[in-house]
Amino acid sequence: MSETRLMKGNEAIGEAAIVAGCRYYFGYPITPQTELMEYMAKRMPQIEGVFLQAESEIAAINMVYGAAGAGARVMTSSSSPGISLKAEGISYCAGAELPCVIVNIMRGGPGLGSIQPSQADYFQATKGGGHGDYRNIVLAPNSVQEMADLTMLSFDLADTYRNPVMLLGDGALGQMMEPVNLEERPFVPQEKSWAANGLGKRTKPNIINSLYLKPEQLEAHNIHLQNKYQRIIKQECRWEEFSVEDAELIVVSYGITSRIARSAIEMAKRDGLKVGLFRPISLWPFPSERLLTLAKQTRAFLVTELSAGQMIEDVRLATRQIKPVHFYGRMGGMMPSSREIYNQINLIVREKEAVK
Amino acid sequence: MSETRLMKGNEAIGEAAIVAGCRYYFGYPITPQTELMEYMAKRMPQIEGVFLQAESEIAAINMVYGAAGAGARVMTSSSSPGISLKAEGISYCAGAELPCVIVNIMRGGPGLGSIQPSQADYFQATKGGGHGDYRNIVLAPNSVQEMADLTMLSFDLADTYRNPVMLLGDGALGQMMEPVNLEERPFVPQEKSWAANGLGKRTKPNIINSLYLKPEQLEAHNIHLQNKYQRIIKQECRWEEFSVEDAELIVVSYGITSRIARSAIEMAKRDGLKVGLFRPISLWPFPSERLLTLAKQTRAFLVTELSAGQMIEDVRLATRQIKPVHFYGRMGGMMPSSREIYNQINLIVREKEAVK
Amino acid sequence: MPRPVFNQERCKGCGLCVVACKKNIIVISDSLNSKGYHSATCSDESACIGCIMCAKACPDVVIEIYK
Amino acid sequence: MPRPVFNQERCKGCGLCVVACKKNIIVISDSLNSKGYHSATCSDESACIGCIMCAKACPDVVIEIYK
Amino acid sequence: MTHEMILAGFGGQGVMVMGQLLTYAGMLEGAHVSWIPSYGPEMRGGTANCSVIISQEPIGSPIVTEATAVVAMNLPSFEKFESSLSSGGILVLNSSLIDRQSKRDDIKTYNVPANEIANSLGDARMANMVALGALNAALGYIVDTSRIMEAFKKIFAKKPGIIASNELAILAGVKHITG
Amino acid sequence: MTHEMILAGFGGQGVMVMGQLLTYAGMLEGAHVSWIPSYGPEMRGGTANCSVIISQEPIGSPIVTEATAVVAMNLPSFEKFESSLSSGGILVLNSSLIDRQSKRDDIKTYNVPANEIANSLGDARMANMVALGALNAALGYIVDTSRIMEAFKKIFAKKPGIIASNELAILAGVKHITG
Amino acid sequence: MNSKLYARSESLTDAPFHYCPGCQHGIVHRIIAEVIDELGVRKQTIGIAPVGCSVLAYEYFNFDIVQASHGRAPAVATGVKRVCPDSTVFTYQGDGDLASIGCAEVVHAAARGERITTIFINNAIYGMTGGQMAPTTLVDQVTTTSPYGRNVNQAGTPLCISEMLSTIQGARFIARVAVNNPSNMAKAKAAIKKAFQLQNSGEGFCLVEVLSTCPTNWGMTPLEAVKWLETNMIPQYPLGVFKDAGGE
Amino acid sequence: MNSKLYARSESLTDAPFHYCPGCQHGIVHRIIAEVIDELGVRKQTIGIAPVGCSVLAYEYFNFDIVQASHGRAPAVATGVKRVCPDSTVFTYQGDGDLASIGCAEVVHAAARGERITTIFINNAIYGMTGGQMAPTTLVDQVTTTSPYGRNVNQAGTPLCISEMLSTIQGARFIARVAVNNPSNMAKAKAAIKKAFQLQNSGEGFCLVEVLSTCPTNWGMTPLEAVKWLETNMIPQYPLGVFKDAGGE
Ligand SMILES: Cc1ncc(C[n+]2csc(CCOP(=O)(O)OP(=O)(O)O)c2C)c(N)n1
Ligand SMILES: Cc1ncc(C[n+]2csc(CCOP(=O)(O)OP(=O)(O)O)c2C)c(N)n1
Ligand code: SF4
Ligand code: SF4
Ligand code: SF4
Ligand code: SF4
Ligand code: SF4
Ligand code: SF4
Ligand SMILES: [Mg+2]
Ligand SMILES: [Mg+2]
Repeated sequence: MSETRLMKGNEAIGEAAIVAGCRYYFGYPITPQTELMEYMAKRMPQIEGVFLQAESEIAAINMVYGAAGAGARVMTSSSSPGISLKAEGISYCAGAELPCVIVNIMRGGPGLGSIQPSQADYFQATKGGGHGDYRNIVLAPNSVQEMADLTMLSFDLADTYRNPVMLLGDGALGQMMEPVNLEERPFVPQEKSWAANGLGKRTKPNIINSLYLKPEQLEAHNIHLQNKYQRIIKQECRWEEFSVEDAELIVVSYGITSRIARSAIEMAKRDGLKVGLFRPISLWPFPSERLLTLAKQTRAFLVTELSAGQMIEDVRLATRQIKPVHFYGRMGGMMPSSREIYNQINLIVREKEAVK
Repeated sequence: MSETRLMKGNEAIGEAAIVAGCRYYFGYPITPQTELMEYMAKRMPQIEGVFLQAESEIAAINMVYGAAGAGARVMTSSSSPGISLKAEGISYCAGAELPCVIVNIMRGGPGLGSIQPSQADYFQATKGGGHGDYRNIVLAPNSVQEMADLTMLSFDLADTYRNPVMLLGDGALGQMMEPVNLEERPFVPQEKSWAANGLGKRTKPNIINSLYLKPEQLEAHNIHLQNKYQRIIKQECRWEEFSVEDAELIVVSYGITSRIARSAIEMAKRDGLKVGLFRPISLWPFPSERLLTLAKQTRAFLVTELSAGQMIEDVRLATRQIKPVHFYGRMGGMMPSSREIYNQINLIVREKEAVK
Repeated sequence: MPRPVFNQERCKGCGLCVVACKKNIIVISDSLNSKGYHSATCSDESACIGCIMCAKACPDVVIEIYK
Repeated sequence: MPRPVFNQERCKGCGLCVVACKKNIIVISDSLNSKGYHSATCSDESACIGCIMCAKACPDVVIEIYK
Repeated sequence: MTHEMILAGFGGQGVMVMGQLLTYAGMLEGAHVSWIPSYGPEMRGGTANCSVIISQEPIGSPIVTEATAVVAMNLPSFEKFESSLSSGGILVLNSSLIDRQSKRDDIKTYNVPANEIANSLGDARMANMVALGALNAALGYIVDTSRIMEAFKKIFAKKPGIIASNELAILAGVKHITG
Repeated sequence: MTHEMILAGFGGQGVMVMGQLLTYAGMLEGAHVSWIPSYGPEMRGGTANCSVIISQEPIGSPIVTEATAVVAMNLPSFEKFESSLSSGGILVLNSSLIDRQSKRDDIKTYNVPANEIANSLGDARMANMVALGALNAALGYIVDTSRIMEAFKKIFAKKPGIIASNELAILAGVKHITG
Repeated sequence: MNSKLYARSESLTDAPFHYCPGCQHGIVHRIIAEVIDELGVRKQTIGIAPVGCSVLAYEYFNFDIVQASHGRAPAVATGVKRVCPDSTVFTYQGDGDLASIGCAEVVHAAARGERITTIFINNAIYGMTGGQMAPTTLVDQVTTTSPYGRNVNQAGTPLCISEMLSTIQGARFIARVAVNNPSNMAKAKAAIKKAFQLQNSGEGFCLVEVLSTCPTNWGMTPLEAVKWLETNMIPQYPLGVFKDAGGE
Repeated sequence: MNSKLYARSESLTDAPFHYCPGCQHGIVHRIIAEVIDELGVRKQTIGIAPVGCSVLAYEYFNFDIVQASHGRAPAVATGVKRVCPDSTVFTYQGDGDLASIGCAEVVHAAARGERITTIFINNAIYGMTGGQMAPTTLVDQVTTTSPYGRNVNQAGTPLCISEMLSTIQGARFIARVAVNNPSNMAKAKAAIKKAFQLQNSGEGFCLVEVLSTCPTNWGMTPLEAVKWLETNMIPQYPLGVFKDAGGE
């Protein structure tokens, strides 16, 4: 199926998961991600996979925990309030080091909020909505094609590191249609010698567990996790840059907002302004090192998100605030136009000029 | 009852809540906070209050949501995994602006982890375990007396700002006994004209809600919340300092760890080292401004927590990293001894000396 | 004399009142209301017996019956 | 001849085997095992009929019956 | 050139599919394309709309706020999106259901009696296809009409029976513009 | 002066209450005090222990890792906490249940046959009170013995019947040390 | 001439319902409003709105409303009722809300004998999110998440809430009704009235399950939907009083 | 002389149980291990351990175990079973775990007719956390969260899980047993064996509720606890097979 198709982002995730060898999906309906589960409901029976509508998001993440514990490639998806409900389960998956893919197609919050696009779950995704010292790998696509590509990557990273991976999109990416090319890739199921799938020829039982009653043991386990996280930070930072080389202002933005920002930057460049774009693709690990390098050569940053300002903290941490970090955000399902961001760019650049 | 009593931290919270006028408690057992709910089970019937063991943490937080929506002073408590389960409900409380007090007596994670003391839910508490742009006020006592005092303060702050307040303790604080003095204070029940408690003489129904289907309205609501949060940041930062004036190294630490740090600092001071302690009492709002001022006059910071390093991010953000921020943490229920921290202090100071 | 009054702007043209009326005097009109629905109306008020069946069948509380 | 064998270090002295034995030959000893429990033991192996009731009653799988 | 369009009408008037066909056709021509529905509270019973962008450049926001063209299939849509048109934009009005005219003089309006034309072709439900044909023609053919038909055949692969009639409807829409 | 003590034994030997009484007594004397139980996995069936600190200065960690005194009511507790004693520390051994001796020569050991003494007073369950009296005496009276009794009366206010016998047990413990 | 044989209830606001044409949510709203008016308890009533098509209930009912998170309405109602024991507290919940995600909450409200009334709208589907399978979806029924029909092997069989809750001692009154014709409507109203009356006289948990249509997601006209309900749902979900634990 | 009339099961490891003296968790562990040995399915068995006193089941059973979060064992089992449909999958859950926080998960595993076996240990209390009230706590029973006895008005009445789940079509076999004497122990073992056999032959959801003692938190000696179970629990929770939906 290397033909180009017009697909919704939600559907592209579903098909990409199948291409990546995912044969187990457990979910619960919620706008604006429902098309993903509906896609799975249609496709899984066709390929002898399992689609199951769980009784709740909590049940779904615990089914994922079970299926991942038994060694399967498995996925669940939801949107903001549903992801909150999964917090305990995600912490369990991280604690027991179970590879799985969790999709959050974010909507406006807090509470019931709205069903419109948002990026206000950045903290939840990257700092851990659940309890304890754990990290998910968090990937943030900005197109339907990337929804597909990063979904496949998610499964690979999950298995490589035995870690939950969260694909973080928003209502717009989930709902929009764009051309997408889903190349078949040969899927080699990995041998998971740790999986609890029945002793079979083994003699030692496999145990899936996150309980360590002795604090010494739990600390050792935590150190093991932290070492793994350090490895991930070293190896899995991903980002995209656009004309940052001589930029005097670098816009930092991810997901759907990064596209709007890019349009705005192109407008600004047409005016002769030196503006670039830095788009983190992995939100955790956050590409801090590269951003620090850029901080040394640019004059300022503008972070733009669909939130009150969450990723901005990581930008500040990364750049050690050696350059000013400005912010422009919209909330509650509102999306900025590229003109709005263009105006922000102008404001900042002009202020700088004034200072010069 | 202004007599001094020897109480467990968990019990002190319970009695303080009652002194503060709390007559509704909904909870679910979990170590190491269970004594709090057991205390409430005993005391509430004596004072015609309501103690209810909910069927789960989720039910408990939603009972809190209902009771707070009806205008009551109400509390729930749990420990790490149970707090994760409350994430959606807390986000709803924040979205609907319901005053309530949520106690987290932290234990080791992630997953089932252990029941030993931990501070690894800092991110969850301060950056929002739930979805959307919201903030809890987070208070971190470091003694049984303060467990009581800050509990009372929590109820007042919750009502003043119509916001959830989280009291963040750990297993050690919950389990330990210390003398505590619980002064009776006159409790003036506040008129809550917004509460949904039956029309009565009103003509306009009161609605408790966090749904705003139109993004413009949800954004307006979010802006309202953000303005409130700014007000809280201005008015409610709390901290304690100990010999920071001439300190060349300031240890930043909260809760139980701050006591250990203080012992370590006293050891170091006996050696003639210039070391001070900065203890945030409100973790959100984080006392950033004061810390920045201190950053300008000291030479380095040492953050010490029972985690892999969470509050350290707020210290870095606050101090803009104009001075080095070192870290020493223990995980999984392990507690450092004061000697361990003393050794860390020495290491840093000596390194500095070497550089001099 | 009983008289059914239709708040046509509320009507969604579902037709449930039409089958509820034993007197067969409710019809769906050709014209659209501002919501885009063909609203119901009474074709012969004089035949109405005030049984209020239409009102009870209507999911949108469109109909009040005057006496 | 059947013979009950008690893994005394596992025993918690709960006494359930004592009442289960119809032959009344199980007793709780005076001495403590390393866990601090007074462990059960058979006072008269020769009387054992190998009914394995003690083994089934024991929550800690302390007892095996040899034949 | 970037076409940023809003297609709007009652739920049930087929504006979503209209948008998808146009988007698909754009894709077949090798353009950058995006489609996004409104999925807000107005879905149920009220109006529905989608944004379609067809462009020679990569697309930023898929949500159109300053439209180069608007198709309004009913009055509420007209009222809601008239102001979203940028100066010089094109407005296609379903004059079968909209008896008003825009007061703006910086846009170009095409009145298309889409329901009547569709009715005359035997099925009022094809009003959306009429409007689609008209829109494409009014914009000077963003895509080749044959591309729309190709897209139609892909999307409705399972309903070959309806292809011919819908092609007629599209062409009728084109004809209404080109005269 | 800061006393950092660990009191340990089987669950059921009453080491928690022993610790609470001492802490309470310390509080009554106006000292800084803290008490914290082990609440770990060993609770069920296994050993139990608590940390008690009585100090003239504010208390840092309530968890004692370098103890100035250890009371071991049974063998596993002795084995577990012998090494926690700092040099010069005091070890109170319940010699009724512990037939071993410490090999450390930098500490001072008191062998107290607590169960036997308690038994001789009529109730083996008071072994903890015997040990408490002995500990306090061995430490040169951190608190006045009467304070312990005051604490006892507060904590067991609802069981006035047991006060007298427990006082005897405490005094018997004291006497075993002072000779 | 100005007096009315049938007038809009005081317990309804003026806001037009957003429900789809022919959706019976509106009928149940009307009945609840009438009952509350008739019992004269509007000023002491607090409704709990669920997440589902009826999430906007707070715009339609003319008394205090607390909007609850998905499935947790019984817990929210418990919080409200414990604070306002003399109020009339009811939850209004769909089958996704009550039978799926909120299953534990309703079981335990019943087990506690919580003095609340629950109106349970069983339309065999998730309406609001666009027609997914519910626990109450019939065998072989096509929904967007059972596109080949609900498969018993894979997704099990319909969950009969009234039957299940009737086994719980704390449940005082459990009935299943429909609003498909005038006679059933009358029974529905009587059951709902009783469920409120029992609450007001301090008795235990009361639940009325209302079989209801979802023309939109069933893909039918309103009239077809009523027919489908009669032919398919009522046989699976028999109407009647399942539990009436009172002595009267 | 070396052959044994009664020997430790292969399905048990050597680790001594951490349970309190006289706690019947151990007896149930033993029976399960025997059944699995007798059915010869040890190498294909995957157990799901709950949060509760039996959280450490993975140290005691000699086959693969997945430790689940509190109450969610049936969901975890579902995930495992769907991946390993030919395995023997069972959950082992306490009354806090299954009847309280995990109520929705067990109801829906039953409704799906999930091919798993659930062993439900009803000891009328939360053992692990130190004796709080469970949904199954008896009326007037004193626990740390019902210090004045379980008050019906405030905390409702005991939840009868077997009765409740028996109303669910997908439930294949539901029985309540006790291990208080040899005859009941034999019945318990037979029921547990059947619950595993039915799973292995591809039939629906099976649950065996085992009435069990918690001497520690009941504040009794092991023998007193057995008596209390007989005098108080069995009358409230009658033993027997509540549902056996098979044709055989
Ligand atoms: C935690 C959470 N999960 C999922 C949703 C999405 N959601 C909204 S309504 C609904 C189901 C509605 O179905 P039902 O309860 O049957 O009510 P109906 O719309 O049919 O009346 C769902 C799953 C949500 N808002 N929150
Ligand atoms: C989410 C969560 N809530 C609460 C707990 C604390 N907890 C551990 S075990 C338990 C209850 C145990 O009771 P039960 O299920 O009856 O098992 P038993 O110990 O009696 O065998 C609870 C509430 C937890 N670990 N996780
Ligand atoms: S009141 Fe009766 S007769 Fe009159 S219009 Fe309505 S249904 Fe028909
Ligand atoms: S029942 Fe009501 S909404 Fe339906 S057609 Fe009649 S008046 Fe209109
Ligand atoms: S096998 Fe029977 S007779 Fe022998 S000791 Fe055990 S119970 Fe007694
Ligand atoms: S039943 Fe087992 S544990 Fe109990 S006393 Fe007998 S051998 Fe010991
Ligand atoms: S989707 Fe169904 S339940 Fe919801 S309003 Fe429409 S018809 Fe009613
Ligand atoms: S607490 Fe109760 S259930 Fe847990 S091991 Fe002890 S006796 Fe058994
Ligand atoms: Mg429904
Ligand atoms: Mg239990």
